[in-house]
Amino acid sequence: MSLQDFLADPILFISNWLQGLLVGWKLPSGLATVIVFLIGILALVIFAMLFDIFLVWVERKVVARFQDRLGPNRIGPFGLIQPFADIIKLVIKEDITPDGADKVVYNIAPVLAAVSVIILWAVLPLSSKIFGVDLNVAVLYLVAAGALGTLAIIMAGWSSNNKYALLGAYRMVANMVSYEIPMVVTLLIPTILADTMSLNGITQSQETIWYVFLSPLGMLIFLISSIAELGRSPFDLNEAESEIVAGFHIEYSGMKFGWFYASELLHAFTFGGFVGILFFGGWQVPFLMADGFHFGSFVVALPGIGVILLQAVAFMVKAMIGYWVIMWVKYSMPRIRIDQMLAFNWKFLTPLSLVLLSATAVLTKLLSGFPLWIFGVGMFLSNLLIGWITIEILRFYAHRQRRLEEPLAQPASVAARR
Amino acid sequence: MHIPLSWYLILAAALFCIGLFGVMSRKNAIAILLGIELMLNAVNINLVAFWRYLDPTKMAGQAFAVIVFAVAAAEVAVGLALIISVYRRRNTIIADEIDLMKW
Amino acid sequence: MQNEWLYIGLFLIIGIIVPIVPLVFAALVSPHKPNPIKQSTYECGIETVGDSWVQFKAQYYIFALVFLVFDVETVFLFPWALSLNQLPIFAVLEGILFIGILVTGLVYTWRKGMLEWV
Amino acid sequence: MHPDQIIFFLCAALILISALFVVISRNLIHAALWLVAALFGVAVLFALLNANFLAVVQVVVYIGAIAILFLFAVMLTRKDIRDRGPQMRRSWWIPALLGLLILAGLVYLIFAQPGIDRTAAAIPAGVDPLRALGKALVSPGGYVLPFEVSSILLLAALVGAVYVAITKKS
Repeated sequence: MSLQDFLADPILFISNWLQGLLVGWKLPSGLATVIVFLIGILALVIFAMLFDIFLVWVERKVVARFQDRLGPNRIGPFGLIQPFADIIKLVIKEDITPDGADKVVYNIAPVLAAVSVIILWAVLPLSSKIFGVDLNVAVLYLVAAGALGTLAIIMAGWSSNNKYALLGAYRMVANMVSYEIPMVVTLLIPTILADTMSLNGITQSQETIWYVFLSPLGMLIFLISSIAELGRSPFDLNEAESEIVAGFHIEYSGMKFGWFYASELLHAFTFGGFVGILFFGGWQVPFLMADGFHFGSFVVALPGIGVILLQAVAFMVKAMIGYWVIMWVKYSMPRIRIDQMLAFNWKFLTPLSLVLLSATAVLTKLLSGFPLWIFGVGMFLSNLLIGWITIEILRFYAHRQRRLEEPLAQPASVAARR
Repeated sequence: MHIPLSWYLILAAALFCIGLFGVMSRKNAIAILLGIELMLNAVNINLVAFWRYLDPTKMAGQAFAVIVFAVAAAEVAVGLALIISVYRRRNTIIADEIDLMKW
Repeated sequence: MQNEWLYIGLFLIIGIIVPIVPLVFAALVSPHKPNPIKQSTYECGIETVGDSWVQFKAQYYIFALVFLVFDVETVFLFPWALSLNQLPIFAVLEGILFIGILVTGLVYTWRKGMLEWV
Repeated sequence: MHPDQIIFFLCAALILISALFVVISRNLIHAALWLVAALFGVAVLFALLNANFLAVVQVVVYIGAIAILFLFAVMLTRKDIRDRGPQMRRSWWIPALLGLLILAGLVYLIFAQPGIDRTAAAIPAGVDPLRALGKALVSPGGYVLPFEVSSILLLAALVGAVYVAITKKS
């Protein structure tokens, strides 16, 4: 119990200190653990919520720039206070429950949507020492949380007693649920490479090489399927404004709508973070070890707290970049049709991800005895090869399709030229 | 570690009996399948409880629980496909009215 | 009971409380003046016709069904992926066989034209 | 009372009450949602039993796939969703009685077994149930045959379900 300990690992130090304090107050140690956990969880959740408010501002500012506007800029510096004004507006807005709605289910749905996102933060390693819990099935845990989110949307769509909402819920299942398959399959790739399902373990094992270099295709498939899982454009068929108005949340107003909106943003950011964790080394900073920077034999020593903070900053930056890419896709792509979306998943992403998984498993086994650089080059080349073959197959079918359509298209174009 | 094995078994038995009641008393075919799900879950509780209490190093209980998941999924897939097929033809999912095979 | 699940359970409880608090607060401060027109089903200003429970395409259901089978099978690959390092190459081939059976199902569905949105 | 026991009782209450609503609720969508609650309770039980993998798989497979398929099927056969008539058979008390009798018999049988009140020993150090499960499922001395057969079962289910769906279309 000294300053040294605090600098080495502040989180552990504070939790030990709190635990000691509570036990000193004659509380049973089990209860003390629970209270320490609760304090930690509250800190994490409140941080996530405040960050969520910040994300509202980021999202509005970024979409404005994409559309050549300024975005919120009136309240506070750069419009930073704008989200708080939004919240006040949402809170004092009348909450309307439509006729014929299934009231209980209708009210549970937005809460469940928010819960399904918040619980993801329980396993999110923000840094090597700052994380909720190092669950040994964390990779599947995030799929399970996604299942709750799907359920929330179906409940919202069903209970609103509205045709558009119901259609949104149906589309949601076709969308979110289909893309879960390539997502789960690409989640298997870091699991195989790291030989663990804990997110902290996956991050730690990327100390030597980030998995994006071993499996760039896996990263791409995961990114695409997580965008679909988030229900963001180009896969936002469940709330397609021009077709079904707002989809599953059409009848929601006030703070209930607010939770759908807030959880969507936090979900997008969290999945940006997962892309960072699974493929871009999470909190790993190049050359940064537990005791400071190592450039070959040249060492810059840092106290533990410095390393932890640097790691946390690295994670947040990576997650933010992932989130930015998701926004970039959202605001530059038009919405795809539902048949295209399903065909893209079932006829392209799913077979490709399964082939990639088989190749990864075989190569990991075959190359496990070799030095790292051979392993890395082999994995990378296999990915390139699979990608190239895929493109060739696509090209072949595209040519064939075009040949089939040409005789029909020719007369019209010839006629037009005359 | 402070829960006797018998508690789990009684819970599973009660869940099984509720599922059985649902299967036998409901008219709607989908509701009957819901009851079957409850019964399968009761089996899984038993399998996992025995795995944990008898010998955690032997994975028989968990392995068979995994297989029960597969069986449940297969049962739901085929069962619901049949129900919906019947619904399309006969416009009913009341189990008693689906009597084509009855003599 | 392991501590990690205790933590997740507590996280779940807090995760449920946190969204409810603003909702309760909003219910206290927001106005509440219902009237039949305000509460009617929103359909872009047009009067609602008929029942809300519209019959939808069975195709949605087919995709959910294919998804169910695939979901179960891919989830089963996780234990295999985790024990890959400790097992002989034979086990890898078993996993590939498993994936192959999965792909067979996909190919069958595809050939039967059930993956088309018609 | 030990905290584990309190958690067990809460969980058991959740499971049994939700299960009861699954079988008696008149609205089928509500029945399916109560099923979700019951399944979630079972997932908590698995976590209580240190079966981490099964706990998450329970949520992923049962809630994420099976319950959603049920909700879908109920929505598809919508004519019966708001069926105001009784959802039970007229002679529902016979199954109820039978269920109670079977429960009584099972409880009697359970307590007739020796050593039934044992508590679980700690999982031996060095045993990781997750990896052990993976090993057991694919090693030839373990459960590789049931594992592969289950995948064939799922293939058969997929083929059968798709086939049923096709004949319906024509």
